Amino acid sequence: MSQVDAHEDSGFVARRFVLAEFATPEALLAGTHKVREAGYKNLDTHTPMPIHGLEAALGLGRPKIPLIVLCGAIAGACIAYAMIYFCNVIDFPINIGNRPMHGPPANIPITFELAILLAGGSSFFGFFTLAKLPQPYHPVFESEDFTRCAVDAYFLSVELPPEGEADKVFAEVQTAGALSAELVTESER
Amino acid sequence: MAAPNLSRDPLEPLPLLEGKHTDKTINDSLLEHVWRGAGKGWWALFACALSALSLLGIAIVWTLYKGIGVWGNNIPVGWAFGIINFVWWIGIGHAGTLISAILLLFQQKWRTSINRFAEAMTLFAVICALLFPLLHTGRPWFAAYWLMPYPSVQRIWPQFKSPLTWDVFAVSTYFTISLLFWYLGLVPDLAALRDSSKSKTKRMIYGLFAMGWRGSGRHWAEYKWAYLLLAGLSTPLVLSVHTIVSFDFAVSVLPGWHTTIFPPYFVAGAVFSGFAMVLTWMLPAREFLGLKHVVTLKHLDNMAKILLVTGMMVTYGYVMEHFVAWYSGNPYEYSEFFRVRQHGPMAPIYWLMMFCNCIVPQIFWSRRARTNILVLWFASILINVGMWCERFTIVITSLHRDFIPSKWENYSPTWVDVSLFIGTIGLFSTLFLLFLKFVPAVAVTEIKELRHELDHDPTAETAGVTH
Amino acid sequence: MSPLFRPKHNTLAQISLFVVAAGAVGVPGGLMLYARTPYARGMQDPIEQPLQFDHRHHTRDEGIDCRYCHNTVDKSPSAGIPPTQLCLNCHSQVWNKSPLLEPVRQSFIQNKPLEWRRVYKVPEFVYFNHAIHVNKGVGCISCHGRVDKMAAVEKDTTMTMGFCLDCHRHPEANLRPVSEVANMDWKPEGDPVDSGRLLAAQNDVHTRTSCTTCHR
Amino acid sequence: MSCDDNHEARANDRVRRSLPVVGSGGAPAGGPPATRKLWRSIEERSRAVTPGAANEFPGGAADLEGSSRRGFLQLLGVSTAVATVGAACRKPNEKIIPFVRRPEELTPGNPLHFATGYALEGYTSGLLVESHEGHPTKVEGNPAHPETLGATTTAEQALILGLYDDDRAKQLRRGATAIAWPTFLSELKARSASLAGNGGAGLRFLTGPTASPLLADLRRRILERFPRAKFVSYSPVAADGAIDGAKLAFGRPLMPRHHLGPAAVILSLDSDFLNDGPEQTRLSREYSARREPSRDMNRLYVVEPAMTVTGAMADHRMRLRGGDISAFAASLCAMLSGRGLSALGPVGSLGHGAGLWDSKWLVALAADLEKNRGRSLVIAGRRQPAVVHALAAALNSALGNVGATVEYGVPITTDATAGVEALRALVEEIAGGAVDTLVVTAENPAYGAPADFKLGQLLKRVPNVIYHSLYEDETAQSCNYLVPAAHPLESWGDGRATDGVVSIVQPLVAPLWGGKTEAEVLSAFVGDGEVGTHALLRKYWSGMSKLPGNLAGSFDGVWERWLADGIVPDTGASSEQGLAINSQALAQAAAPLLARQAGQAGQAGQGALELAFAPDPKIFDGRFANNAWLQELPHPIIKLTWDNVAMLSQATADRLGIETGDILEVSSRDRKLEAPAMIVPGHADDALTLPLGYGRLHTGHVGLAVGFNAGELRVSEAPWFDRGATVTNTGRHHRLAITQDHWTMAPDGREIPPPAVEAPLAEVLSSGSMFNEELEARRGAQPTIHEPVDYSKQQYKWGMAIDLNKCTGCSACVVACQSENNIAVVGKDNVWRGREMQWIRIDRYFSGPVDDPQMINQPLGCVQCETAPCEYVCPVNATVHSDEGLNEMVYNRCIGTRYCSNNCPYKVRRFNFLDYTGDISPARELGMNPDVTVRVRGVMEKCTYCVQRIERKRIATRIEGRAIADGELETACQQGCPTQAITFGSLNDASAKVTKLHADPRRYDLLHELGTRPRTAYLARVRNPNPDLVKVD
Repeated sequence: MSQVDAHEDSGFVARRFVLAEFATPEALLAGTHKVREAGYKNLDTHTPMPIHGLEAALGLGRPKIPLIVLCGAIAGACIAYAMIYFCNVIDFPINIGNRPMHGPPANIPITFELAILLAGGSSFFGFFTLAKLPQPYHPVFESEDFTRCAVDAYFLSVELPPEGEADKVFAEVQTAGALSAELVTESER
Repeated sequence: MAAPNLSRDPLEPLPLLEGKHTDKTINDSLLEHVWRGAGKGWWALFACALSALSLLGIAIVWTLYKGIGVWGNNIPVGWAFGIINFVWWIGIGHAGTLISAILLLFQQKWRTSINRFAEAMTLFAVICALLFPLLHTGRPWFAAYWLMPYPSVQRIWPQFKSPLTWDVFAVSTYFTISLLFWYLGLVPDLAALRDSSKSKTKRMIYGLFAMGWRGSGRHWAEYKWAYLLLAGLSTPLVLSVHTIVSFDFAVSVLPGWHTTIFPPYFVAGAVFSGFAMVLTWMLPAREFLGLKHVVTLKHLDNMAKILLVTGMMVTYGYVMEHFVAWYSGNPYEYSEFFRVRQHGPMAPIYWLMMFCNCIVPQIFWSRRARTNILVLWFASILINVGMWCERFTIVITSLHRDFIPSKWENYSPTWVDVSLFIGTIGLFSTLFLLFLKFVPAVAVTEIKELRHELDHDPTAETAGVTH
Repeated sequence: MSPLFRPKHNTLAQISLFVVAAGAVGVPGGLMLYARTPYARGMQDPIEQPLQFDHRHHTRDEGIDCRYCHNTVDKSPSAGIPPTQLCLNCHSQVWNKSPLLEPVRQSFIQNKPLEWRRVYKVPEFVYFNHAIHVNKGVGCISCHGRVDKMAAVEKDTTMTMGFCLDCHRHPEANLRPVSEVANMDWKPEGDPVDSGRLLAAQNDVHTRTSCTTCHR
Repeated sequence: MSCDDNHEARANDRVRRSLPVVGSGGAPAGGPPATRKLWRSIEERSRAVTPGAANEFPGGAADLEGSSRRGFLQLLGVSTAVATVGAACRKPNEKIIPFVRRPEELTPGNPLHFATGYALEGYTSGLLVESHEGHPTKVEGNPAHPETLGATTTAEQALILGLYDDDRAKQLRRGATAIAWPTFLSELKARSASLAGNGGAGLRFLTGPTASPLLADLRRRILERFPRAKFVSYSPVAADGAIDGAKLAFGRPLMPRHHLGPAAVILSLDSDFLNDGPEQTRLSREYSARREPSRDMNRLYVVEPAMTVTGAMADHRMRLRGGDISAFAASLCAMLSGRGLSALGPVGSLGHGAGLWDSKWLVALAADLEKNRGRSLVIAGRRQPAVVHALAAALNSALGNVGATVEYGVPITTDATAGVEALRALVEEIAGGAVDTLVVTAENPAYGAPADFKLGQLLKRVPNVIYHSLYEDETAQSCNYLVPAAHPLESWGDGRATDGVVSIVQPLVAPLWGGKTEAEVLSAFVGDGEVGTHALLRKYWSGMSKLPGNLAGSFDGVWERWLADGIVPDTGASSEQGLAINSQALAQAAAPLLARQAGQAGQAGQGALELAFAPDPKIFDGRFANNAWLQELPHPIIKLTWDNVAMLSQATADRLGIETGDILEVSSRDRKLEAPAMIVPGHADDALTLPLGYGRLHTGHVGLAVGFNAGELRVSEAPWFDRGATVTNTGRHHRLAITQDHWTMAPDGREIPPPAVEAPLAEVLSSGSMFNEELEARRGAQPTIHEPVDYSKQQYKWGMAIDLNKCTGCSACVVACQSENNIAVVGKDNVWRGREMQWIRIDRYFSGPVDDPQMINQPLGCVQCETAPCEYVCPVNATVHSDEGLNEMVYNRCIGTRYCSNNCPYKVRRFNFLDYTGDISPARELGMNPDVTVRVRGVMEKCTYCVQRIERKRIATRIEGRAIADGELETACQQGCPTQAITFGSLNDASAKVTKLHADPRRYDLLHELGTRPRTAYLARVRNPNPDLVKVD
């Protein structure tokens, strides 16, 4: 805890997490439910693969990505068509082998492609923005065991409130079926 | 190689995953080939690939220095190897997207073992393809930016009625989306690599690319959607891209090009050649990277079936082309299909195409053929050849004999043409070997997921077979 | 074993992301802006001539018409650079001892032309024709600016295709009576566009924007 | 200001070179300076020369001009910085170089036109040359000249390239040592002094045939000083037969002049009168003028060994070996005298050789000729021996054609003949060592003379050979003095056309490399070497007792008018009246000649071949071998470039097991030659046609070692046709750069509407005929979902009409276009690959049996489709439509995807696959048309109806406040066309010729079924077969 005090002097409040490991995805799922019912907020899980039902267990709302992507698609289509129309009809209309200045069929491909491009882009970048990635450092990385999180370990992390008691949480996760648990503390730099 | 499936009752469905596994075993077995130092074989292949790549470099420099005239093109054959290779590579790319996207939407479990592989292939194929549209222009240094709609001081814009302008948007979109899709899928595996790396530098590097992925449940929730939607977008994209490529020809007035059947027929051809190319690379990779337990005979069997189906679509395309040429009563069309292609100077290519694309796939009616590695491998190569010949027939044979006989010319490629083709194969191989060296050839995370599903859903196996 | 990265790396990551994004947008944008700057167009940059010829003096003080020296402007694509002979029409009488004019006299005696430095240049694939513009009432000033106020002549307009197109699409504002083309001080009565319309009718002006109007 | 430089130096962006000054060359101080004169339009000429008009060139103008010419030196003697394209260079780091004194008539940026002339084979045609700031850029025919009538031949069009040819001889030399002109003169003075001692016994002059009064006068003066000197004219392709023939027929040497105007029936005996000889331009015009489909349309019979331009136009063509044509002529005489043409007398009983041809044909021909007495013409070719010309003369006079379709006059060339016989004497003298000094001004005799003369070696035996030549050619190798010749466009001079009309030849530019004229060389022998041609010329003409055209006013005024008009009035030669055939004498003389021919014909039985030598339609006798435009010009019949071939018939080829491209070993009179073979439809069997002029060992880099030298088999006793040759197939193959490999319109048997339409007169005239219905379906609007753009509101709606009935395929338009539009030359390999650049392609199709086909030409440039397929596929708007419906090609916007070309159904677009213009010499750049962008590598190009001419004319007329009148604006191809097959104008002008032609019943659109709405319309060709010969099957 001395470390922590040192930080308090500099006005920096280190976030603290209890990192509990479970044996299997199913155990994790059950455990998460328990701990949440016990009234803990700021829960998160760390698994090597997506696990069906965790969204519910963590009490997450509807995902936002689909809406973002829809907006991206619509924007793409509008931009594309507007651009073509402006260039070939408004700004510099040219007689191209007797074809009409505004030929909708000829505009479909680009409109479509740009819609896809922006939709895809918003899906990709939308995700990273929502996930606040890249984020090379996160307190959970302080744990030694956490190096298995992307391999074969199933963690539940509980963020402690500033004055929260770590021990109570340890007890809680124990009863929830965790194999082991440890306290990780954010470091300042 | 054929040993395992002979020992097994042929009617028993093939498993998606050979043997019992834990996350750990999967993880280690699939990352093993990354950690294992590059063997002699790899270096040998890499050397060949690099030499071919340098050939590409020479050919490109020479083309830019002397001009497009160092190619065999002429009037009337304004497009030749450049466009053939472009269409061929783009087509090859499509299988990747198809496998990873469409099969994902159809929830084909057998997809997971091969999609990463296929996506990478898409990416590299598109890179090869991208070289040509730029190189084949007379003045690439202008083409590079005059094709972009930007407000220039000349106040002049691209001409949006031209299929080439559509191409610019289609192909660049295709490349971008494929790249994003591939990378998004790769992130969790990069984390896995980071966490199972032995050396600090490796962990640093992989960690950098993993962008601090920590498998957070909140992330997974959005991630699944982001990935699914990218897949959902890629599906129409892949169809549209080859449709637009086919417009380059279909929109023109040239007999042999001016055909409404081109879009579906090009897409089918693309998938056909793409799957063939996946097989051509997958079979050796599977052998030498120890992936047999995840890329099982079941996968090969399914892919062979797809080859059979798409092969017959392509054949149907050929039949319809000829039928319409005859039925329309257009003398130029008729002559193109029934005289020039079959008896003209380029006829051998035409007949080779017919053999490779229509006859060869028929062997896949037999399950023995479908599960025999060598047969599969040679067939896949023949199909790649056949599809290249198809593009040759479409581009060159149509061009060299059109309306007015006084300007009919023959075509013969130069060393630069050949070098460019070989060179792109070199580029493709180089990238591929690097890919195999530095990232898992199989989507580790998804295999783990698959394993869990299989463990908890005994019907999954059969579900995997049917499609 | 401590974590791979420290908290500072988060900020670092964000900054680098921002830089990449900014570059992707900024570089092309910057280039497009640069192409429109007077500097890139070589404007506002008086060009020193081998001979101290002062347009201000000749046109404003002496009131010499532009067409006295540039005397093919109304019958040829090129405005014409005056032959030395023409300079001496006057300068054999006036200032015929001035050391400033030594190069001119030498040129005539030794039959060596004066080598002027070019101020305006259109690319070799652009076919500009002075005669038709002058004969349809486009004033010198429209492209060359207030030459009568330039000690050393400088490029006054961008000379981009956009510049030409603007006028070819809407010439009114640049039209004047044919008699006034060389007049640096002429101002239209009332709204230039309205009077321009009248003049367009008078001078039978038909601007064209077909490519071959300038590119052949 | 921007434009001074653009217009003066656009074409020569990279470097500007100094042009020497016209008149300054060789003009001594105080000597009269050379003054050229602008060409004046017809109406201007009709104005009498008044003192007022003379003020156009005020007193002292001469001096001012003389000095101002020097102005060019300064104007161009400056190198400018490399002009980088566009705004790449922020500040143009360039100089502008004004004149010190600007010439009166010159407005920088506006071209000038000068009338001049060009002498080929001694006959001078009238030209009109366009000049930009002192460099000539384009040659046109002089409309005021009776022989050219405003049109040109390919050779005349190509003069520009020859002028700027960097390979020309540039250094006056003695042996290998370069010497100056004055030195040369002084050495010559000494030599001629010693020669004068014995009256010039050892002095000989070998000149080309010439009709120049000045040269004739110089010859007179030389012979006065050297009474025992001799002049010999020689040309390897001399047309002696005509004159000797007239001698046989009329007893004295006379030269025929032909008039096709009144001719309803024309028989050509191996005469390619539409594409060969000094009358070709006029005859082409006269011939085509009577091809309008009507009752009095003329009918052309051609008897010839190999297909020629004239043969291709024939209504009835018979292929016959050259040596058998005399027999044919004799049989025709017999046939006609049998039909009561008593005037032929004993000549009518010479006939034999029956069995060589279809007698039905001969009967029909005879009947047709006989029906058209006084309205027919028999015309014999330059290759035919005297006896054939004599029989032709006999036939013409018996048919009463003399005076109507043909007239005979005293030869206007100084020497009546210039053939082998003339040369033989000289050769013997040289061999006998009688010649001490030989002055050679003839065209490369060492190459052109018969092989058995071995002139090349012989010349080495002559102590002094002074050779005056444009190139360091074969002859130059064995001469100790080489005097670089001034190019015709650099020379002062005079000459006469076939009708005797005199043209003053004025230079467009002073000799680029200090060349000298023939007159200057000759004048050196009478001590006038320093005077200069211009002075000599003025002296000669002003010295004439009575000026032609007995004009009022000073000689200066008259002189200027001659220069301005390009012709000297009232100098036409009169024709002989009351000529009568001495039938008896002719018959006696002809009989043995015919017998000899028949004897030779006998040999043919043993499978021996007849060698037929022919002047090449492109490079003639080889004098144009270094002209890349002509080398790359597709041969009018076989479409071959950069080569010559041994042509033979399919049957003969099959018999000998030969295919096109095989290299043959041809042996004749124990001489051997290797030549690639080509099968040519319509070639006579058992005959081999060998074009002359190729296989050059010494010339510029362009013509060097192109093709084989047929001259190696050519011997003095048989200069044109030689029997008894044998060939063996070496089995080796030669790569031929042919631009059109296929013969027919549907090589793969496709059933398509024929691209080039033709029909017999009868069908054309009957309104309801199938032919007319077919054409009806090939014009007019096609159904479309797009409302066609309405161009009728525009001031102009440019359109073109090409009359296939008039096009002879002579290819003058192709070269004219190449010159006008700065079209690049790509070289043999690129042509072989199919990358030739000429914007106009003359499509040639054969129909009927391969051994005896008919041929049709179809010139095809961009047809300016209104719904152009090329435009909508261009991704960058580089090819778009103008407000007047032109299909514009914007070179500087093109990125070179070549998509437009792929999608062009006519395949008339050309692409700069390589940097074709990068390596052209700075001199050549001066000849570029400054009004047309020089295309760079990687850019598409094509015909734009000479839009630069349209815009210049538009601006000129808009300044004058009027519209462009019909006919006032001509495209380059139209202007060059000798038969006026091409018409251009505005389709919005109802009275315009082109509008009328678009409404012609013969009009049809090429590939009309594609709905491209082309602006170029074609008029179907009409044949006028003899009803008796029309096969009924």
